[in-house]
Amino acid sequence: TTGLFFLAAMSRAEDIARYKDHRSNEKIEQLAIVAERERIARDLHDILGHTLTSIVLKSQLAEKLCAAGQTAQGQKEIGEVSRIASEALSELRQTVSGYKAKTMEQLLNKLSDRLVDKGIVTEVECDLSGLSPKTEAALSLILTEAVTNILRHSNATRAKINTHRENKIFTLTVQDNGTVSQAQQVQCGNGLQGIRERVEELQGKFVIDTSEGFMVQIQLQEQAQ
Amino acid sequence: TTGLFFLAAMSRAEDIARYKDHRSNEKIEQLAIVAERERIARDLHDILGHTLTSIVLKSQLAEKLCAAGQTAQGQKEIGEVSRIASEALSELRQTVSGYKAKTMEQLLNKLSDRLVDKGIVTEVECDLSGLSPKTEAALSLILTEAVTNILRHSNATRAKINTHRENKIFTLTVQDNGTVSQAQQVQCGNGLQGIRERVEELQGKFVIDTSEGFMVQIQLQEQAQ
Amino acid sequence: MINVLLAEDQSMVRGALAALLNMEENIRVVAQVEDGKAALEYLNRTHSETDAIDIVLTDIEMPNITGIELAEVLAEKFPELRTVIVTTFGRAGYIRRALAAGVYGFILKDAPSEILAEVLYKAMAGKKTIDPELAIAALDDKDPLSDK
Ligand SMILES: Nc1ncnc2c1ncn2[C@@H]1O[C@H](COP(=O)(O)OP(=O)(O)OP(=O)(O)O)[C@@H](O)[C@H]1O
Ligand SMILES: Nc1ncnc2c1ncn2[C@@H]1O[C@H](COP(=O)(O)OP(=O)(O)OP(=O)(O)O)[C@@H](O)[C@H]1O
Ligand SMILES: [Mg+2]
Ligand SMILES: [Mg+2]
Ligand SMILES: [Mg+2]
Repeated sequence: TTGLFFLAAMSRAEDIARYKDHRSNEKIEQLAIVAERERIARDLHDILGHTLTSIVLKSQLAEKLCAAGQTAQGQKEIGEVSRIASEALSELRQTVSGYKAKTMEQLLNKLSDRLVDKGIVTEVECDLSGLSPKTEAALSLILTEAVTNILRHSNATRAKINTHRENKIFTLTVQDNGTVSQAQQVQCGNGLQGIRERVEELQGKFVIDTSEGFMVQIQLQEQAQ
Repeated sequence: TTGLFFLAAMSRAEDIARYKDHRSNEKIEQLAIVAERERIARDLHDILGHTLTSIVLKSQLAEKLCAAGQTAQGQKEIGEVSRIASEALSELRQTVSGYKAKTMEQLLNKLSDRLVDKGIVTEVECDLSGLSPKTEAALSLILTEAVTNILRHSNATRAKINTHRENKIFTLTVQDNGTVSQAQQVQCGNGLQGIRERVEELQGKFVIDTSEGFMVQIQLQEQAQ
Repeated sequence: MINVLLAEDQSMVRGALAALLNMEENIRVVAQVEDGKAALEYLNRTHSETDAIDIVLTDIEMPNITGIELAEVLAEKFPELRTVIVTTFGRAGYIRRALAAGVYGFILKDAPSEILAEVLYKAMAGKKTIDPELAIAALDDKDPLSDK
C-alpha cells in the first residue's frame, strides 16, 4: 500500500512546485489544502476507522450472542464495545486538540498526553524557543508524525522527545524503546518521506536509527532558520 | 465566563490577507494548511464526537441492562450501537470526500430523539427556514454540540431548543435545567470553542448563561446570512 | 458448508468477523491469518492436499502482502478459490484492481453479518457483489497506478 500513497504524495509536491513558478497564490493555497485534507483523512482512517469497525462488529456479535441465549459472552462483548468507544472518544478529542494546537508547547503537551494515555512513559525535554515560523511548522509536523508512528507501529513502553542546541546546530530526537525486528527493513511511508522532504527544504540532516527501539533524529543549522 | 470567549486570537483570514501582501508563498501555504486543519478538526469533533458519545452511553446502558437480567432491552440497545457506529463510519467516509448535507429538520429530530432517549423531556420550537447554506451548516454543528453537551455534562430532566426571529435578528437558544454549580467555572473545551469560532465567522453573538441550568444562545443578523 | 480463510491484520476485527461468520449455519472459518503473506503460506501448506478452503475473505490494508496483491496472486496460483474483499474505506483504484483480479465481492467490513454471509453464498454460486456505497466512491476514481 505504501507505494500507492507515495505516488500520490509525489505528484502533489510536483503540482505545488509547478504552481509556485506561476506565483498563483490561490492555487498554492488550494493545493496545500487538498494535500492537508488527504493527510488528515489518512490519520482519521487509522485512528477511527479500525475502532468504529470493531465497535460495529462486536456489537453485532453481542446482539447475536444474546439472541442465541449466550448472554454471558454477549455481555463480555458489550463491555468491550463500551471500553473501545470510550478510548475512541478520548483519541478523537486528542487528535482534534492536536490539530488545533497553536504553540509548540501546546503541541508537545498534546503529543505527550497521547503517549501517556497509551501507557507509554514519556520524557520531554525540549527547548523550542526562538525558531522561525518555517522551522516551527516543519517541527510540528515532524513531531506529530514521529509520535503517531510510535502509537501506531511500536510496542514501546517508554518514549523520549528532546532537543539539543550546540555550536549553532539544533537537534531534535524522538526515541522509543519498542522492538524493531532488524530483518524488517523500514519502508518509508508518507510520514517518514514527509519528514525527509521538510528537513531537506531546511538543508538539514535526517537520521533513522533502529539499533535500540526506533529513533528519528533531525539536525538543523540554527542560522539556516 | 463569556468574557473569555472574546479574547480570541486574530482570525486566520486576517493572517492570510496580511501575508498575501507580502507575496510570501510559503506562508500562504502554511496558513492555508493550518486553517484547513482547524476546520476539519472542528467538523470532526462535531460530527464524530456526538456519535461516539451516543455509542459510549448506549453500550454502558446495555451492559447495565444485561447485568440486571434485562437481556431483551440490553439486546435492543446494543443493536442500536451497531447501527449508530455504522452510520458514523459512513459519515467518516464522507468527511474524507466532502460534506453531506442533512436537512435541519432531520437533524433536529435526531437530536431531540437522543435527548428523549436519555429520559430528558424535550421541547423543540424552531423556525429554521430560509437560512443560507453557510448558516445552516454552522447551526447544525452548534445544535449538535449543545445537545451532546447536555447528554454528557448535565443532570437535566428538561431541555428546550428554540429559535426567535425579530427585527432581522435570528436567535437560537438551547437550554437545559441541570444544576450547574456556580463555583465551577465553565472551561471551554473544543466544543464551546468551536461554537464561538463559528459564530464569530458569521459576525454573530454567543452567550453562555448558567444562572438557571445551562444555556447556550447565539444571535445572528438575518442580512448577514 | 462453505470453508473460509480469513485474512485481517486487526486482531479485534478479525476475531469478531470470525465469530460472526461461525454463527452462520453453513459457514465455517477454518483459519484466521494476520496478513496476505500468512494467507499464502497457509494455502501453500494445506490447500493442494486437502482442498479445505472455498473462499478467501480478506482485508485490503495489511502489512507484507495486501489484500489486493493477495487476490492477484490467488487468481493465478489458486484459480479455483474465490476471493471476497472487505474494507473500511474504498480507496482510489482499489475496486478496479480488485475486479481486474476477478474477486467475487467487494463490501464494507461493517456491513450486517447477514449481508456478508449472503455475499459468500452468492460467491459460491458464482455471483459477484459490490457494495453500492463503495461503487459510488469508485465512479470518479483515478487509478494512481496507471495514471501517472
Ligand atoms: N516508532 C516506530 N516503531 C516501529 N516501526 C516504525 C516506527 N515508526 C515507523 N516505523 C516503521 O516505518 C514505516 C514507515 O513509517 P511512515 O511514517 O513513513 O509510514 P506509515 O506510518 O506506515 O504511514 P503514514 O504514511 O500514514 O505515516 C512504518 O510503516 C513502520 O513499519
Ligand atoms: N449542558 C451543560 N451542562 C453542564 N455543564 C456543561 C454543559 N455544557 C457544557 N458544560 C461544561 O462546559 C465544559 C466545556 O464544554 P465543551 O463542549 O467546550 O467541552 P467538552 O464537552 O468537555 O469536550 P469536547 O471538546 O469533546 O466538546 C464541559 O466540560 C462542561 O463542564
Ligand atoms: Mg506514519
Ligand atoms: Mg462538548
Ligand atoms: Mg487492515
